[in-house]
Amino acid sequence: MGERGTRSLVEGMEKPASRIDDVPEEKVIRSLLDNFPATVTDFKKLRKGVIRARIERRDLYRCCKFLRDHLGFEHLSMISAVEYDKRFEIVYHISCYGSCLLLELITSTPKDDPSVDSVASIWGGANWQERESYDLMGIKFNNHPKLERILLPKDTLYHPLRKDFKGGG
Amino acid sequence: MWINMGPQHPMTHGLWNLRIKVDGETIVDAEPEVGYLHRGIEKLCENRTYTQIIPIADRLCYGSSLTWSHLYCLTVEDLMGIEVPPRAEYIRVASIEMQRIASHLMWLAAYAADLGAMIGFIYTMRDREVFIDLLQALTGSRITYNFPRIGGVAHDIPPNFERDSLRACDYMEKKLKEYEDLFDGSKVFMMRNQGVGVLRKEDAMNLGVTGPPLRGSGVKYDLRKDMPYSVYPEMDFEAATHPDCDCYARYRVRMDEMFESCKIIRQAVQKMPKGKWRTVAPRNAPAGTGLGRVEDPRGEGMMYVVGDGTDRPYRLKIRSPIFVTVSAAKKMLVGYKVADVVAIMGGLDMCIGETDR
Amino acid sequence: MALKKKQSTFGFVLRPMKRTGAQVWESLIVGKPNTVLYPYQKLDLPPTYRGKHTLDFKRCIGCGNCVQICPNDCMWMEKLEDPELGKIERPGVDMGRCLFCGFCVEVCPTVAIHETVEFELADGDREKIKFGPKELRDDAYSDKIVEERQKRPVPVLDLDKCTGCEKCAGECPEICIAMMPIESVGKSKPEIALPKCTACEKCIVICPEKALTMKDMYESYFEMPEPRFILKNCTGCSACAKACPADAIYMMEMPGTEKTLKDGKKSKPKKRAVFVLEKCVGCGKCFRACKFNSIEMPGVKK
Amino acid sequence: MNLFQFCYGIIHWLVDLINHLWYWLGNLLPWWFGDFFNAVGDLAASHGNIVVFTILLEALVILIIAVVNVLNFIWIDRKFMGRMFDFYGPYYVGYRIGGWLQNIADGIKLFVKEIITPAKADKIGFYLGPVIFVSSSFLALSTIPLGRNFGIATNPSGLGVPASALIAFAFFAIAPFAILISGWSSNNKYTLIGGMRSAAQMMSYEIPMLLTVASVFLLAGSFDFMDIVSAQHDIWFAIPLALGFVIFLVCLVAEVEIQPFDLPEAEAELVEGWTTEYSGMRFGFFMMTSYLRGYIGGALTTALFLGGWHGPALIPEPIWFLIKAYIVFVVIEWMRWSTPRVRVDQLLNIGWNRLMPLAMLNLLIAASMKTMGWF
Repeated sequence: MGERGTRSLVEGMEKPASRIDDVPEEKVIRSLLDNFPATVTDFKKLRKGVIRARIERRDLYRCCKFLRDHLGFEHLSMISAVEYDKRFEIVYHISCYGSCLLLELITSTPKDDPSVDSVASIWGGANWQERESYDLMGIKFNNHPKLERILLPKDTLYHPLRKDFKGGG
Repeated sequence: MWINMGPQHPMTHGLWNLRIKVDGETIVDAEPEVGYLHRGIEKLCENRTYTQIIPIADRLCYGSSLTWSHLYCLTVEDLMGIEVPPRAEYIRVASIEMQRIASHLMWLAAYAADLGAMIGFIYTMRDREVFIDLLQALTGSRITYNFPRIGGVAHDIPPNFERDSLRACDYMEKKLKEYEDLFDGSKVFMMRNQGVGVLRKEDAMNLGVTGPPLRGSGVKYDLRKDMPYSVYPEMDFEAATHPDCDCYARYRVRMDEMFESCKIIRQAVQKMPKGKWRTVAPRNAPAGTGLGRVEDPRGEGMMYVVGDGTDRPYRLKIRSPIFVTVSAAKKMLVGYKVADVVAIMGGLDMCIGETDR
Repeated sequence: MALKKKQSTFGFVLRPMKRTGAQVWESLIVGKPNTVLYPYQKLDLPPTYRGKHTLDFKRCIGCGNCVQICPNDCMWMEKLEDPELGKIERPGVDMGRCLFCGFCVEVCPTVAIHETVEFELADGDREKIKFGPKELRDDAYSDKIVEERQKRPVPVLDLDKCTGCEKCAGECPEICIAMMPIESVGKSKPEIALPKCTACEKCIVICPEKALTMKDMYESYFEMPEPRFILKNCTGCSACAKACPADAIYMMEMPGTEKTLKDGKKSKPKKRAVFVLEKCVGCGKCFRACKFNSIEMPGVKK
Repeated sequence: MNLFQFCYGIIHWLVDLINHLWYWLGNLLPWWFGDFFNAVGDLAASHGNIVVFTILLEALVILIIAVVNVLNFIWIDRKFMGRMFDFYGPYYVGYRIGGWLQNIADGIKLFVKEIITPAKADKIGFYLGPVIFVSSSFLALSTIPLGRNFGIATNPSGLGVPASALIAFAFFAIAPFAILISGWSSNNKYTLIGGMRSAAQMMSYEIPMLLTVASVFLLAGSFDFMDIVSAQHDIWFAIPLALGFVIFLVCLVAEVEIQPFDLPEAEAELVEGWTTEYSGMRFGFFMMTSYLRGYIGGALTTALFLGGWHGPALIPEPIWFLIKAYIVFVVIEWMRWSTPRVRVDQLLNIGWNRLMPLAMLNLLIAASMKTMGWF
């Protein structure tokens, strides 16, 4: 590869595809509220660049698609499932390349029906993380390409991170 | 023909299994399997006090244990709302960058040995020893340091630490040039690396790949720059990127990162202010959530802690960079030869301790 | 940092061979190899290195904080008879399980436990690397090393001598001594806010009963759990005072609780425990010793 | 007096001694038995029998030379590699002679280890693989002379066997067969891939190698090592055939399977290649033989290109030969520890697309030199 080709690629790399390079947190909040007025609630700016929002689970898939396509949140950092007394919370940490913005999107499911829509078709990186949440916490992800146990053996009967599972240690 | 590369195989560097389907010597399908080293650290942490988790967080990754205990301390400090003394921040940054160099050198050792150059293994391990010795003098241990504490670091720096680390940086920069002789100068190495394991930019971004593999695909995304923590905003360095998207690009990014780390160590050691290095951490955390996010040598490390007012965390979730990166293995592997598996998977710097947790 | 090096055909093997040849020159002819012939030559370890533990019997008060903070449950308390010290309780370490994290050293309120640079602990038998307190004992070790944790002098109260005269509270220039009444005893005791204290020793000079003495205490980086006393459950059995390793619990009589016996005499008054929290090391022994749920300690297992 | 005559003399003397005893014993016996006894003695002392015994003695000599050289090679390899890798190498076992005894200690360890045969392996093939590998390599050594009077395959007149170089290369080329057998019969995917790679590699590198050797034959005008070496009395063939020398070295590295061409036993991807399932002394044989083949390679290079035993007469001829072979080996080892290994398609690419045309060119150069009458 010649010198010129390298430089042009580097220059292309300076400006990533993200469209919210210098958009403050409030703008994200506003556009989310405009598009999902009924389901998105409970906004909070935790610290600089970190926003928290809650969303009802029926709108999760559409909201994630909107976030990726229109707001440029192209990187799904982490999916974590937390068990509370009467509900499961699934926390999505979504960020975008090239800007200091992290969105903490929380959706909750009741205990008797722990299932949400899978976002694996939006972010390919969500595939294994959802499998892990299914494995350890027992959350079912609808339309997941291959929802199997990943860390534990295939014939395990329990979901060990739930609070009713008592292990040693 | 399906071939199981692992769980016991020289290529794997740990306990995992890569199932590849080959047609002759060409790979047509690949399927990584992890979970052989699952220790249940997230469940374990729910039964330990906040202090007791620090050595457990060290055990997440044998290659760069200091990053993980630092990440854990950052997370809990976010939950508890503690301010860390500036001297502690500088000590942390210096030690983390040393750990980054040591980790990258260990990667280079394993990578060179995978490609068949034993010479690379020996030289990098020898030079890694310089930084391990520095960290040993600083922390008191060689692999699992248990050095960061909630609200500071465990010790002050030992005498002559500044002089030693500046010397180590000079030595390292000299040695890195020699590695370029050994690897970049060797046509065999270039033949094995260039154009192998191409992961295009869009794929890398979509699959959640972070760290050197992502920067090797031409995306300038380094959390030290993009979402600065600790005292990184005051440091003068650059995030290394390379536009080639192949194994050579990943190698190059890591080599450049070692140069940058030397720069950061110099600045951190020279700018280090006087003062306290540790504050008393409260025993009980408030109810709420804390979030930590660092640039691990292997990618984006992240922890999410939920406190419930007691002295034990209610839930601790760990995002391991390799766990996400290895799920992109199929994208990189298909179409290459069996011998390229070692180059491609070795180029990811697998660490199963943090992948399986 | 794009690479601009040309790849010549001779670079196939010659450039790496040049490098390795230079290394042979360095390690064979000019100098020596980099390695150490291990069993005969050894590397110097830094003094901060964490290896096998030693225990100073005279400093140790047997509080068991080390056992509690150990993440791996590899320590235990052992009851011993010592000719000098009498009946004592001292910790032992199972090196087969030890993480060498050094928390036991950090948490020790009297810095009685240290980690030496000795690391050659391997043995074919698991029982042989379980070190009891007698094998760990090295009373002279702490004099040999430079201690990292700093001492600071603080006034320490002996509640038996204290009469509650409030002179110390009036004398203190930092106003860090406050007189707190002790419930249903009818006395009050001085409580010293240690973070504010500057060790001016004025309270010690003024104290008529010599109840306050200066004592060097080590700074602690850990916030320890504090016992909470519930008066209504206390029976005055003084089990907690016997259990306390730091002598922070005093049994005081409560006037007005004497019962009249059948023969007309009055019995001894009921006692209650009084805590001097400045001395407390947070070990939870009183909490475990109390059979009547009169002491609460959040976060400590019974 | 050459080696054959020397051995012949020893055997002749021994046979004479034993025959005297034998006839004396025969005289004590009754005549009908004594005649038979003497007839047996005459038969045993016949010329053909003595030659057979001589050859056996020579085989013993070659075995001893080979084993001592292999031990030396492993020791040189480990010490040289150690200094290159910035450590001492073998040190404690026999530390007065630089750790030389370490190899013997390792050999004893391998002897004592259990030999495991996989349950589903083809037992005969699994057993035959190392046997063929070792024996063919020893046979290749048998025709290479160490000096003018120190050759094994020589006839009583002191001349070499007419086609000794061809025989050496023929035996040298049996190895892929053994490797393929052992890789296939182990019934393991890695060993199978290793064996197949080995077969492909050796076959594709055999041709350029033999083409360069053909150029040497052309210049020397003979297939005999004796003649080839004496043809180099004035100038080593490495100088006019510099191109061929380089090609020969590269092909040799591929044939002996050391880095950067050690694909059949590529440690990282194919656990240990075709030796994965072997254990104990069977693996020891493989390892010893690979060093033995290194020695053969050095000897072949010396004999064909580096003027054999020619050198100042201060040092005896066989020592000159060994010194040159050792230097070739050390250079190969130096290259070995400095480079990564290439990929299998790149290896075949180098073999067929680069080395083949170059070897043809080299042959052309040799032919033109011969036509010009320079040799």
